[in-house]
Amino acid sequence: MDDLMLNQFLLLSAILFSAGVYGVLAKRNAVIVLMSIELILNAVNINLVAFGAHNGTIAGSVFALFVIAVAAAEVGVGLAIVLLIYRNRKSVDLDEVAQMKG
Amino acid sequence: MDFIQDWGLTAMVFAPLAGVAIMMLFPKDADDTHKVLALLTSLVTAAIGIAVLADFDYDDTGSLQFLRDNEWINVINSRFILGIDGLSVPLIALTLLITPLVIAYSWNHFPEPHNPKAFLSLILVLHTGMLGTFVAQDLILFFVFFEVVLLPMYFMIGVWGGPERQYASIKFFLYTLFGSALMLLSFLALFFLTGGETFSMVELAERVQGMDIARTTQLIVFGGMFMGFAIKVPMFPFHTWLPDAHTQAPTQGSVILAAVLLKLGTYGFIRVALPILPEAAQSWAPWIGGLAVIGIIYGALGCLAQTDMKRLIAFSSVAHMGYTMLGISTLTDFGLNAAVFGMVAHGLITGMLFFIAGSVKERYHTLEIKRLGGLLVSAPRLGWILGFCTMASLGLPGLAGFWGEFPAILAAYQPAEGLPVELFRGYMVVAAIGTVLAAGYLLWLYQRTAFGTVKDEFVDDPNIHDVNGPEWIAWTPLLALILILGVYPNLLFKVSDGSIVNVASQIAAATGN
Amino acid sequence: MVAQNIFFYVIAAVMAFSAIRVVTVKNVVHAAMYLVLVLAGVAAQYVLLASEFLAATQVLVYIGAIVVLVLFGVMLTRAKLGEDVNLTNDYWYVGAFTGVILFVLLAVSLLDHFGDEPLDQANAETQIVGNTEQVSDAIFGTYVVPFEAVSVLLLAALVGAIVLARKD
Amino acid sequence: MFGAAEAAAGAVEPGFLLENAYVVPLVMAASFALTLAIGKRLGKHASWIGIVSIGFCFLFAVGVNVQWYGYVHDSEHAAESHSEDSEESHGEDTEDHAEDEDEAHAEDGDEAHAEEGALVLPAAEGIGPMVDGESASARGPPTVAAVAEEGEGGEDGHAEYTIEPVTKSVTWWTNGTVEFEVGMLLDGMAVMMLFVVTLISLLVHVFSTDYVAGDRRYTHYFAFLSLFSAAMLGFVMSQNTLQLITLWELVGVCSFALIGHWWEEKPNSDAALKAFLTNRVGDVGLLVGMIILFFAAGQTFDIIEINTLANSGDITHTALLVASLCLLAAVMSKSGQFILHTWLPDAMAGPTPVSALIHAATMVVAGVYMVARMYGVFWNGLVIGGSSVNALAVVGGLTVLGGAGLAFVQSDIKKVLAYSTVSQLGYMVMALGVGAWTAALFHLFTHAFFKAGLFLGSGSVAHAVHSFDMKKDMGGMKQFMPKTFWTFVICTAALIGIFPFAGFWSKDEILAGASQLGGDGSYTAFLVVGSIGALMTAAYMTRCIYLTFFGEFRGGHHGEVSHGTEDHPVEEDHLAADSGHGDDLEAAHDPHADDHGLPHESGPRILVPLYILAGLAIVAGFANVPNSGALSWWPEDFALVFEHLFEPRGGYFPSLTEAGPTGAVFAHPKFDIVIALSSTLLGLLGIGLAYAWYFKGLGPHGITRRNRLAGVGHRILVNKYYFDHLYTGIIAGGVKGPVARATNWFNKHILDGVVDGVGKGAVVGGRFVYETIDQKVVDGAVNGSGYAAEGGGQVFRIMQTGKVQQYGAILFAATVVLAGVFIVVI
Repeated sequence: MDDLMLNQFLLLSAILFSAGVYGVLAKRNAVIVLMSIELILNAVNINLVAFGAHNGTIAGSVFALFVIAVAAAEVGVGLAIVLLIYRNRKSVDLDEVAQMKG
Repeated sequence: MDFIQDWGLTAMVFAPLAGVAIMMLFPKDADDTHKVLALLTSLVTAAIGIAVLADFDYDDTGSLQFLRDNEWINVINSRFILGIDGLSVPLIALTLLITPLVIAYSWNHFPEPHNPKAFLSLILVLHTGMLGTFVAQDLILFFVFFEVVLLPMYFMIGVWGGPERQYASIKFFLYTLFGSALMLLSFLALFFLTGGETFSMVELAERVQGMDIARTTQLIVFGGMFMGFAIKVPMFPFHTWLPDAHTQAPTQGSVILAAVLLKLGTYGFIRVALPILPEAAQSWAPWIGGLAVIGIIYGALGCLAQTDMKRLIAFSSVAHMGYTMLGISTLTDFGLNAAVFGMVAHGLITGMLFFIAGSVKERYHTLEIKRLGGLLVSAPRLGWILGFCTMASLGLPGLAGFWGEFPAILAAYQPAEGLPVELFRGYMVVAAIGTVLAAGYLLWLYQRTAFGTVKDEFVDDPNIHDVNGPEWIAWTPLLALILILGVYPNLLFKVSDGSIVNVASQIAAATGN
Repeated sequence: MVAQNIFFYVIAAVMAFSAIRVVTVKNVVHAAMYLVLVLAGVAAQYVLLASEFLAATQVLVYIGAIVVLVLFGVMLTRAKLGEDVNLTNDYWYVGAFTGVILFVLLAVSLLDHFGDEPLDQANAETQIVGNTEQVSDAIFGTYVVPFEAVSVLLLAALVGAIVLARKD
Repeated sequence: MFGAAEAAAGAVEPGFLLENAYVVPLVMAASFALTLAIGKRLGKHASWIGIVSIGFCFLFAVGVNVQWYGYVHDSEHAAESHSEDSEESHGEDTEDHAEDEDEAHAEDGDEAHAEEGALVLPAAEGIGPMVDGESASARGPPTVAAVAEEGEGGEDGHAEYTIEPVTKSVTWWTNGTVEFEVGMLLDGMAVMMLFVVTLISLLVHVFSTDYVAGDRRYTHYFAFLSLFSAAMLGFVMSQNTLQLITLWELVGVCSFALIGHWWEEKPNSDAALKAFLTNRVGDVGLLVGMIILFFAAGQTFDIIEINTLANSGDITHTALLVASLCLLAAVMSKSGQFILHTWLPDAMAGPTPVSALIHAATMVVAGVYMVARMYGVFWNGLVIGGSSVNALAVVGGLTVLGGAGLAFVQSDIKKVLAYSTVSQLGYMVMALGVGAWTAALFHLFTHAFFKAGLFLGSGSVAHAVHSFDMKKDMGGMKQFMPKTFWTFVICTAALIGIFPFAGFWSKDEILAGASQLGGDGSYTAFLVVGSIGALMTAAYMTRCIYLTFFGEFRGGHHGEVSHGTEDHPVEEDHLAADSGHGDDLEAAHDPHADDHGLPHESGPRILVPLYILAGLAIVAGFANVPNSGALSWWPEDFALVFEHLFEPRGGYFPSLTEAGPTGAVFAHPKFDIVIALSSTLLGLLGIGLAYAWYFKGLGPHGITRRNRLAGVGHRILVNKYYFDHLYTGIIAGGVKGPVARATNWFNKHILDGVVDGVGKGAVVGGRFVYETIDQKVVDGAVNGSGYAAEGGGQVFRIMQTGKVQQYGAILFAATVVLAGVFIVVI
């Protein structure tokens, strides 16, 4: 228990990641799905930084930064889409979004 | 011939893709241009192939020739390795032969919704996939080519197929994809088990021998490959996609499917599964043999119950591939040689039978056996050809089919060391009984379609004419080969023997200790 | 080091709990609040990992911008502010199954592979001071091209979001 | 392989024709190809290709026989000179003759022998120019006395020699280190069969030019006759068992094609299918048996080697026993033995000349020939020389009686002959089973002639009355067709075994074998069977002759009756119908078609073959007159020529002098006047009884209606012992019907159901599975068989929800599972 272990960060991120996956797959509210995606991205970020620290390189932090930027963009566009869907169908229930049904 | 030695295989494999690229430049409605282009492409491919095969050293069929080893995907140490030996040569030759014939046959037999550009492009893409599978010597490369054939076939069935085409194509696609996934898993497992340094088949085989991999692990890894290949073959009980796909596919699709695609599975067994994991193969062999003979009997019984000519022929594939798999499961040089011969023979014969079924369908607009009859009266030549192929298919000695069946049955009497002899002898008897059933369903088919008199509804039907030009062009080489290989089987045995003996001795060496 | 460890586990426990709550609560607004907790936790972890610049960015961008955005989204789509029993779809057990198995697999393979490898503290200590500086050097030196790409991406996202959300 | 004598025999030059006999089947194969290729253009001349080819082959075969004679002769002398004086040069035998025990050959030198043969035999046997060559070859070789006295007594003084078979082969295919060859193996029996097959084939070709003239598939008919001849000739010369199997099946196909020659009618194609399938059943045995022998003999198909190893005891008895039992199944199907005989009578649906050639004289004896060819295997495997009753003899015996019984109730003349063939084949198999090898082959030889004669004779009659029904359309034919009648009677006499016709000699030898061989007389039962068979043969043939040639003519109403009657081959309809087409072939044929009033004698192309066959039926028996017992006065030179010439000598045949592994010595029966007389008397008795019954109307007529037991017996016979019912109805019907349907159902519902079920399960788990089962039951109840396609489509439709999340769920779940397996494996 003396030193910080690499694994504790990785396992934490695994929990976040799994929770995020569950959310993406199981939630019918589009906004919550977006939040779940944030969870996943953050899990990845923790991994990146942890490995960066582990290897003593700065690249991990830099890429985490990029991920944050991309996440911001993603949320922006994602919410715009959600809004559009809501405007068209008065609902953000993904179960009703099934135009791809064959 | 340096170019041929170095780049011949690569050129052969990718020539059809180049053809597709050229075809893309022309508009969709230029039907004739596309036909000519496609035929030319396939002929050029065949020409390159012939140049390669002519340069092939037939005295040294046991070793890989025309080896091409380039960097490919460094991250996973997968390399672009091409090479052929006596095992690939017959199948490559078969592929090179079938594709131009199919295109020639297409000349005036386009299934709805027409669109030759797309149809012929798909055939050419298939061509690349099939050739690539037979020359790839790297597992990842092999896998890629193995999967490349899936998509064009899926579209051919799904777009140009019969009334149930969607069901059939999805079933075909998912079924084979499922097998492929497990197969890929096995490939990866092999890669990591051997230290993650190579995907080369030859090297992997050596590494596996040199390492001490737990038996259970080997069995599981072999199991993954087994699923992938067995579904493709297809073996009982993984065959249910086959009748549907065959029945719904357009004639050309059926022919390619029967003639070449099914061989990918059996080829995979001999090329990949057996040499790399001989010990596991030995443990699996009794089960494979058992499924094979069940397939023989089961396929035959299935045939007897069919009312549709094409579906009957499709089911007969299950039985015939059963002989091939029985040959493989014996792990002896006899059995493996028989398997190679069986693959080629089945390709020629069943390909022909599907051609005929297509032509019958075109004339009668039905394949319902009950409604046919008197083919020998209304189209005598077609009837005779059907008779000839029927005889070949039921394994008549003197025609190609026999040499796939008999040595396989023969080999089952004395399987490789370490396999349960009594069990395999039982298989032998069952397989021999299968020949009776084969004769039964094929002759029964022939009797009801060709003998007798023409049914009232088809008397004087102007649609029903005898064999025409494109059909002769497409069929004559196949018919001639069925006869020639049947009379002088050494043409093929001589080629395959070298590499087969290698495989068999590899297995014997690995399982001996 | 013990202190760091204690901090880590406390924060981690909060984060894990919150993360799971994000995807399980029946109220969308509550989910957003839990998400804030998680994101803050992540920022804290960055600090523990000696990346204070990243921690700051995390707080600013995520908590300051993204969560607010999400909350706007919640409001604009008129989600029920109370409990909404219908938040999960019919196949939630597939997702649950996937999530659990995924976690087990990850845990197994991580424990298997990294065992008790320490986070390389020696290196980290040298970087503790001046990490921000290094980050800026890296971004505007080695990674300048990706940085530009990201900025273009952000611009594109901006334009795109406006185009999408604009009422015609 | 053959010990000391090998070198000696090896020095003997086999002669050009012998060495190149392989061209014979090749010529016929070429004839087949040529006929198919250009036959249509030649019209009625298409037959010339076949006739010229088979004529050439016949002459070639005669030449081969002549050279074979010289070869046998040389082999003996070479062996003798070798054994007596190893310094002597082998090719010459001039000096050794003085020391021979054989006094008839005081003159020395080969030319003298040949000359004498050529001079003496035609005179002695009076066969006529057609068979000169054969006669010349069939002459007494020098050591006849020793061989004839050999018997079971095994007197000394017999010079041990071998006749090296003439072989020639090329590589057919290779497998690893094992090479397989294709080639020819000419020994006595092959040479003999060459002669028989080419002769009968030639006669049938000639006969057919008249018989099937105007048929719409004239070309195909002759093409297949050629192909058949090629296959059969190749078969008898097979060098290895693989080649044997190949050609065995090829003759089967030709038989299939020719039985189904008029395939427009369902009964004909049914008969063809039945023949082929029954033979396939037997082929299972053939394949398995030959495979066992292949491995038992150390991976070789070579017939000589297998036989040699079997004789020397190098193959275990168990392997030989199993192999010979398997091969027996093939014999039963090909040679029409009980219980696989049912196809042979049906095969009469083919044209009559085909019946004569294929289903009487040649192809059906392939089974017998195969046993003779692999005699080393059967002899040791079934312990024929020992005292046990073996399967071969039992099957043969059963067939003799079973076939003869059925011949009584047939009204179709060809079916009478077909069952008679079955019965006679039974004799041959029985003879092989009791160890009388030569008797069997000799019977094969004589039977080929007289049975072909009978069939062609029946064809001649049918050609006149356009029907095969003896009861409805024949009767009193003697007055219309005297020439046909007399040839028919001669052949019948040969079949019944009246002295001195051919059948007498061969049947007598079989009966003598049954009584004398097998150690302590354990085969005596088969003597009884054979004798009863002789009695029955005589009776049913008398009935047949009575119905056909005597009494009132019942025909002349052909048009009304022969359509659609069940047992009638409709072949004459074709001929009649085809004659109306007005092609130029009809000139000769038309009179038949028009003139239904009274039948008349057939033309020369039909009669000449009949004469030749009848002549052979008279004289062929003298080819193997025994000179033992009551006939010991018969000159040794002309005694047992057949045996001497055609019986193999060498390690690949059971040894005459040394006991093989089973402890038995191969022996020849001696002539027994009692058996000869009693079998003749039984034959006469049979004729007498039938005469009394049919001609005089004596005896309890109508007993089948009055007596229940007799009625049952009659019904069983009429229903052919219900074998057809068993095979067609129960076995084939069962497999084709319920079993196949069950398999199909299993495929559609269980396997496809599993596939679809898996598809569903992956998507939605339990609830959907429940729904589908629900749906499936409903669907299944509603439209049963169409379910697989429809229901399956439904399932995949459900999966195709269009919901991205669901797709993602599947994707992820699958990936995770895969990764899990992956991790667990690594």
